[in-house]
Amino acid sequence: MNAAGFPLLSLLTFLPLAGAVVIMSVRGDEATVAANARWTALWTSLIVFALSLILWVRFDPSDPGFQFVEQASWLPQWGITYKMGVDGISVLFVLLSTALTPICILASWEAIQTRVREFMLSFLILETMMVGMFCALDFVVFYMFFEGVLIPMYLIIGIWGGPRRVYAAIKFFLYTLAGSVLMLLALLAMWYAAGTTDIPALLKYSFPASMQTWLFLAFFASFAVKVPMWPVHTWLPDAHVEAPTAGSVILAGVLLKMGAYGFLRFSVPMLPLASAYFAPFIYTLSVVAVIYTSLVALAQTDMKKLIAYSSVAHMGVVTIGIFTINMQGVSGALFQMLSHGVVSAALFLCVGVIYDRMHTREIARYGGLASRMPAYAFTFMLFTMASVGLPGTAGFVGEVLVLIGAFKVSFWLALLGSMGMILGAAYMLYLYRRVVFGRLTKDELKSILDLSPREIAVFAPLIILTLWMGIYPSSFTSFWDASVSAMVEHHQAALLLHDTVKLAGVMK
Amino acid sequence: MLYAVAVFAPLLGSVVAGFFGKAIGDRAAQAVTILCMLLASACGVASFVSLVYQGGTPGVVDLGTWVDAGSFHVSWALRYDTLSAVMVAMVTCVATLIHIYSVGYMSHDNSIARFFSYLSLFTFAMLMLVTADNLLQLFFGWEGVGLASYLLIGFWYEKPSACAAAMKAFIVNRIGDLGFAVGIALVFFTFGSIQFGDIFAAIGQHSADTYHVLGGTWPAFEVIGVLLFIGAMGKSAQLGLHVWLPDAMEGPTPVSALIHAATMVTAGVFLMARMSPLLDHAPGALAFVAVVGGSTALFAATIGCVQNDIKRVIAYSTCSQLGYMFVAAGVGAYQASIFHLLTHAFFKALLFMGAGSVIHAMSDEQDIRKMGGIWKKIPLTYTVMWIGSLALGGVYPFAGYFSKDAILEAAWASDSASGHYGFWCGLIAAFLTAFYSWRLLILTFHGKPRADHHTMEHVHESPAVMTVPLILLAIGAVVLGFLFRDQLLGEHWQAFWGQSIQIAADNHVLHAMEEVPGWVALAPSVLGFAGIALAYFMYMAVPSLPGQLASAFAPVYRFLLNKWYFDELYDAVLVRPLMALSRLLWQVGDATLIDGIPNGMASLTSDSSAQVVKVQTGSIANYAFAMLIGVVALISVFLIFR
Amino acid sequence: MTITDIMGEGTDMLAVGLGHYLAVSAILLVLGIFGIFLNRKNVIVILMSIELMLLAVNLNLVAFSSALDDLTGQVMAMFVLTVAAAEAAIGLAIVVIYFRNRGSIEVEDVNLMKG
Amino acid sequence: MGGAAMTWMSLNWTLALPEIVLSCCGMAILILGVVSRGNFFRLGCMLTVGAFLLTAMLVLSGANGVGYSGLFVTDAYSVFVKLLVLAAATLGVVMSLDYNEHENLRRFEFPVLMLFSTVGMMLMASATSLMTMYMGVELMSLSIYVLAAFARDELRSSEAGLKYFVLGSLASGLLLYGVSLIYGFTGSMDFALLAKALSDPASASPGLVVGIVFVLSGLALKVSAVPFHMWTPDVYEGAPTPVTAFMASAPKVAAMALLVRLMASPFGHLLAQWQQLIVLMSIASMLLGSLAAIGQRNFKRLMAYSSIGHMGYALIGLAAGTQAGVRGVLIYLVTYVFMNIGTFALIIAMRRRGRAVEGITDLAGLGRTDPAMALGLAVFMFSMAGIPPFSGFWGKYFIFTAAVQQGMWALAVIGVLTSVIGAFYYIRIIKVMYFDAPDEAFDVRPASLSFVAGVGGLFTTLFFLYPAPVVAAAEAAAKVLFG
Amino acid sequence: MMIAALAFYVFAAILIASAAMVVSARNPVHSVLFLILAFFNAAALFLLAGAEFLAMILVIVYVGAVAVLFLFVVMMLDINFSQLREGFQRYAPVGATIGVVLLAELAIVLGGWKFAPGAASLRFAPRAEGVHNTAQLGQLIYTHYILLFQASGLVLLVAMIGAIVLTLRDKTSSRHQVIAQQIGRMAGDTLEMMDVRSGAGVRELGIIRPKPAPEPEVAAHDDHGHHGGGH
Repeated sequence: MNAAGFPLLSLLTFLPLAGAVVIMSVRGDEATVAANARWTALWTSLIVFALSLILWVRFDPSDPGFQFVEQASWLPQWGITYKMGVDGISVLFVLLSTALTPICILASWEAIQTRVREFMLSFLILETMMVGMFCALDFVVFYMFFEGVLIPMYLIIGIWGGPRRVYAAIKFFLYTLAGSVLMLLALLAMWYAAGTTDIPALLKYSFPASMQTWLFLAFFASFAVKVPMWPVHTWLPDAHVEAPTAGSVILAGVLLKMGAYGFLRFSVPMLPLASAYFAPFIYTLSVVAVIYTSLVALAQTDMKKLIAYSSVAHMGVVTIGIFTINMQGVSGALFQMLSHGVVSAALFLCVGVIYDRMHTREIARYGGLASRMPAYAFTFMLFTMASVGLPGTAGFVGEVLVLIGAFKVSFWLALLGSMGMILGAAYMLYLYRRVVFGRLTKDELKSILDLSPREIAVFAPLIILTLWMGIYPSSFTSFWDASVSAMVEHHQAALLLHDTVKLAGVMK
Repeated sequence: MLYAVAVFAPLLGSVVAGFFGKAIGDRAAQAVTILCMLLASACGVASFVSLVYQGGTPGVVDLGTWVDAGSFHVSWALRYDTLSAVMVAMVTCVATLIHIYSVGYMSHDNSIARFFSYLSLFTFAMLMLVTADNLLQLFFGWEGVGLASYLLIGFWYEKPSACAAAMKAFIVNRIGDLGFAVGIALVFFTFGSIQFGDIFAAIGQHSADTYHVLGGTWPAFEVIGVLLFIGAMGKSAQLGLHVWLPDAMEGPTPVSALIHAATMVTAGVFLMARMSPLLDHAPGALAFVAVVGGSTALFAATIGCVQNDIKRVIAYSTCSQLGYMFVAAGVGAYQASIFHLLTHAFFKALLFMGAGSVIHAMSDEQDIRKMGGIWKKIPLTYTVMWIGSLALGGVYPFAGYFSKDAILEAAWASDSASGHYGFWCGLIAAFLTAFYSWRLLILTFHGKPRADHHTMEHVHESPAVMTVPLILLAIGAVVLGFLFRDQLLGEHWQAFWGQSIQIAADNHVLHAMEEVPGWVALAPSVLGFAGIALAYFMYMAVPSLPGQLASAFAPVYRFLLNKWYFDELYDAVLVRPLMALSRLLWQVGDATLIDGIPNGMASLTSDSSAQVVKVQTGSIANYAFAMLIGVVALISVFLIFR
Repeated sequence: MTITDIMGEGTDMLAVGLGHYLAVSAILLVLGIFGIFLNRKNVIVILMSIELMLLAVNLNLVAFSSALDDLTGQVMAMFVLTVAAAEAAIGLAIVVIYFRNRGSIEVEDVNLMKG
Repeated sequence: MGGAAMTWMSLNWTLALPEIVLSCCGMAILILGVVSRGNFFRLGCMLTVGAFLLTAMLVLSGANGVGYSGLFVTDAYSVFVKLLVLAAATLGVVMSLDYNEHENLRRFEFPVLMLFSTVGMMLMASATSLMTMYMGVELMSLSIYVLAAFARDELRSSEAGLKYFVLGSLASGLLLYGVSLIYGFTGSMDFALLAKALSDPASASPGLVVGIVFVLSGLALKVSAVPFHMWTPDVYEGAPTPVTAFMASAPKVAAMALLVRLMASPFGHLLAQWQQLIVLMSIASMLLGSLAAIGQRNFKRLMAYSSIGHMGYALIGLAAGTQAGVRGVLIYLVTYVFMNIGTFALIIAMRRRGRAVEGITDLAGLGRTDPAMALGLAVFMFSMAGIPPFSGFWGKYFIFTAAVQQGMWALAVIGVLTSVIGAFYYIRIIKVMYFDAPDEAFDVRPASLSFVAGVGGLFTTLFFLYPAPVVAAAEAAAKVLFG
Repeated sequence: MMIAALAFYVFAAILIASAAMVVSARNPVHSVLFLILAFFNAAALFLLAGAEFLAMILVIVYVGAVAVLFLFVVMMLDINFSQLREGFQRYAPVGATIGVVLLAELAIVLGGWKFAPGAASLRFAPRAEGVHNTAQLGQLIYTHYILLFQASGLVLLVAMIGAIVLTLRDKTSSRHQVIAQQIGRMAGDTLEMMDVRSGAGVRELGIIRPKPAPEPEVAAHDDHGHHGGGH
């Protein structure tokens, strides 16, 4: 059947649901239910993570195609099948999702005290949706998971969020929905044109040029919101700020990647002409995103909001990378996605650590934490530096690859797109300085405690990952090298073909 | 291999001290890091010796793949050639001494392990920088030293000024780094590789390449050169991007010695030397380098003349000396710049650590106006400060004399406008250097004690753990120039440098500098003595003169005292507008305009909802009427559009 | 058989042309509709207006039936009559209970629910 | 076709066996109710459910064909619609069990009227003549008028009945007028003959098309498409909730199915003529459905606007005028019925200290006080908003497919955008349930409601697992109209 | 022919005039009476068109039953008809516009009426020669249209049920005796036996007021309780 010998991807996708069912079936008083929910969720997600490691081991990086493919009849007469599979582009995101989920669950161990069962339930469902989305090889399946994410996330923000959670949750929901419904139309149009919703088949299908433009715009509406690109980014700071820590983590860690993944999976390979046509437009928006949101981040007084804006800036780099459509750019974008998944997630966790203690995210309420919380200061510093893109950390590789990819397109794109290097350093260090450095003068901070063993357990894997990705990134890039180069070649070929046809038309 | 040990031993020390410092205690942490450093310096010197004097073969130590994306391959690899080996030896030696010095200097601090961890981390990063086999790894080290510098400047994180200085250092450096990074991209774009070996091998093929930017077509090498130099400007605190360096003196003094004098700030110079095969084909970029270098040398020297903080004076002097090095690089005399780099590392570290000793003695007082009259109490420090100043001032036979003279000669010999500009700047700067050096010496050690009684009582010589490194450095400051001048710059420079510095066929600077007119060779010394004399006259003979001058030329004095108002300028032109812009973008751009659209749509929707609902009056007649209108409308639509 | 044949055949039945019937019916329909939405008096008049509309329909059906010489229209009209009677019964029943609850059957009073 | 030649068997009367059996059951229940002593309501409901199930079996097992001299047809389409109608009606009756007990509406006529109304709907589903159509519509509507006013001592209920009655009658007047015009133009009321007569679109006279417009208006009221929707919110709000549930589901299905058959089959060749009208109605319905619902406080009223919106979506499929479109409509109706019925079951369950409450704010904190109910409602709301994997998404999916295939981009885009606006009020309910501070808990939910909500919920949730049968059936049904 | 035409015009004119009066009469009773008049005239028009049976039915069913029912209800409800015409004036202009537009459209449409080319062949029940209108209708209804005939029976049944269920009231508005309840009443339900110490007051015993008697259960009937809703 596939490299794992059993339907691994389906198992990864739906095992969390099984955990959810277990959690739902527990009866008893609140404490029992809560404890049970926590442990069940943790174990479920850990098992899923362990299983997902099979992907890591058994994935064949030299094969640019889809692996672990599994297929089941669903709506056979109408060209819709349940089809799962991963290629180099998606496999690591599956792992990212499965890795971040237990971390999130662990991070909310104590932070979430109300309605624990529902929380864990939402998280496991969310995991299902995320994993499923990255594995889906059928457009309809993809869309189901893509949209399905909204449900648990809406609840997570809305129930366990901060004071403006309702606004944030609804904004998040409607923004993303508005984008993705247009994608649904594009999906339908593709289905109609190509007669199938099978992604590998669609990847081979070449859509007429005029249609590509519209399809691209529809996709763009969806993915740009999800990424989020400037100027449709404003849902993100709100959602991040109001979401509980784990929500922010998963939002930054995985959900933002869904948009970029969509670009990579659909827009670029399926609509090569439109991608090439719209690339300058995307560059512009991305560059604006990088500079604009970095500046906005600089002015923030709320930690989470600052990091949220930094996410927008970082994702701007990702979109630049994707639309350079060359090996380095795309590779860099993928890497940046992964690293941002780890680093920004960790940063949100860092905020969560002190938020759990002080229940405020106001930067001004902190200061001088370094003296009371050295381990925390170190952790925060590490991730700050990773976010800034210090070589040796995860953040660097992606940025430099995108820079190189972008340079192939234009000097200015490279230069302006890398402005984040400076501005990022400015806002992150400014944040760090205000929170961690300085003299500890505030009374309420005097008794603040350093990281607990549980929190260390949460951070340790992220620290390791951050350094690992920074020092030996090829262990990650090797996964997608073949896929990306196939994609880039396919793209070039499509453009060439189009030019030839056009030329031939002119000749006639 | 020894070489790799030299590079990674400090990392080991850093990790041990950093993560287990608390567990093993400060003493052990110090011991571990110093042992590691000793090991590193032993290995470093050994590999230098074996390469240069024992006929070892240069090579590359491959450690593994780093980044790999399509044709973009980057490895972790240590380049083993003379340039690297020299630097490794110098860095490990100086760093070891500074580690040892720090044991004394930081003995009263309460996070010693952290400090040593940072120092070792810095050393590691610097070693990675100098041993890099490709631009990206160089960038790794480059940023690594930046990080360590940030951490060390902000070591006393409770001081707001320290935090600000740390941030400033990092961010200003980042501006340069952006240029560097883009330069790397252009190198890759041009050569298809950023491996030094590949680049240098392909110089000939690509020397005619051009690149379109800024509305013009330029030789690619020139663009690369300028971009890389922008990076170097940041790290080496050249004019414009120098603003972080004086502020960086907020860090503990050993940090200033190690990072902001001996090693990190010279990374830019190293980069120029490293890229010499390419830069030598980019005359325009080189001219730019020379001009900026010359300007910085002069500019920083002028400021140094009026500063009152002992470390700041030395910092500006560093800035100025770096300018010299760039002048050398800018005229194609990379060897001279590296030579000055080496000598400078020793005498500047010496000066800083001497200053540290003074500060230590003066109970953490840094203002030279509050010193004076202590030379007898701390004779050893006094002596080494003299040696350092002599070297800095370029007095024969101290190290600085050889290297500075070589630079000025090369600048003159280059026979280019930029070279001559560098020469004249350097010449004036040499005068100023001598002046402020002796101003510092005199104000610090001579005259009447201006510190309060209490402080004066406590003035004492530093412990041996601090003085021994001073002495060792002082020896270096004395003998290095003498020892190495011929090897590095003489006829047989190629025997020494091997392939690590390659110059274009038409670059005859090293040869020409031997044949400059006599006055050129003599002028620096003469001016140096003139400067010393002036300092003596102003601060020793007629101590009231400086005050009178300052009030007579108040604008000039304030201009210099306020460092040419660079900070204020940046604050007004960049920082404030940017902060204002960022608030504007946030409050107006995001919160009002961009969010205004969805929020406006939301309220539009709910408004229209309210309007729509109004139709629903509850009256049957109205409902029926609406239906009828519907029918009529549909019929009309049909009749009209059929 | 052509339409004119039918028409011709129908003319002996139809004293005047089909058009006349249709016109009367249309006027009746419009009057009925007017009665529904212009009348603000009481609901029963609305019911009567509806009867008028149905009458218009029946007139139409009969006229067409006659013109086409086809009985389907008349059959339909019969069903319409039946249903109209049933409607009237139910309508009046509803009006009665409404009156019981509200104490009025003024059209404008029927507006408890709106918005 | 002389009467003399006519034999009993040539009518193919067995085709209408389900209707006949159901009517007989209805009359039997009526008689039993009249003669029984004591309260027959509960038993009557049970018997009605039994009758529905029996009828459903008959529908399933019946043969296909045209009978009653072309007035009546049994085909895949009618079977599909009838089963759906019966399912909705069954659930509707079950829902009323408890509600009527509580609200003192326990009269056996209630299920009987539902039953006869269902007979009317089945007639509509099988109608192949304008006459059958009319009789079906009237049988259905008259019963519902009475049902809407069933809580006769409540002003709201009687007002609902009155409004529905008046506007419904007006609509049937318009419908009839249209029928008369069509008859006048073609000389026939038979769908098949009409189709033949109208096979050349050019021949259609203005009179005919105006007739179609009138008929369309009449049916549009039944499906509450804008601008014939005005009664919907008031009647939904006023009618007893099980009646609201019933008339929000079954009659909508029947009327929509009838509309589709009418438009696609006899007037199929005139697509170009009526397409615009349907498009306009569809857009208006979607817009109004999503906009007007935003400010609502009463849940039933909100559901009214919601159903207007949903019918707007269903009309997209009709507007496409293709087999895929009809398939989409049918699938949409299936998903709509189940989520709608389920929602209403839970609305009925909103009862606090014995009194029914209907305000949206009454749901506050339901997620804590009654997680199961909140979960159910959340599922329905997400489904109605069209969020996958719930069935509502699939309905929209197949609808938009049809529109896209026909290149009706504007319609499709407006459709998806209004669905976003619509999503706002659906998720607002979820917000109230989950994000707001809990209100007093509702009374214990009777099993009957849990059952109905459970059926709706399971269908809505699990539809995605195996949609093939429904889709295939809808495809087959749609094919009838185009095959 | 002339007479027939004349008759048509007369009847039509009266029909329209009385229809107008139905709508506009101040007194609803007058409306009903005008409705009856309209029915009569319509019946006459039916006759002119050759639909004798329908004409008779119209008179019998409509005039005889429906209109009288209207009259009955109008009188029963005793509606005051003082305030009139407010809405009329308010809505008349726009209403008239719409009405005129509709009429104009109908005029356009009906004015140029033509039949479908194949209309003749599509006729389902062409008039048979020599068979009486009523007989032929009967033949049709009991054969081809049996289904609809039965359906119309159901419609009438529904109407009947509806009318009954809505308006029929048991005389239960007053409380009535349920003997079984009276007999089944137990002493313990309403009486509580307590030991009373001598000299103890009511308050001391914890009795503030007597236990409320359980609501007498009223036999199930339709209009008890829950009046007015109060939503």
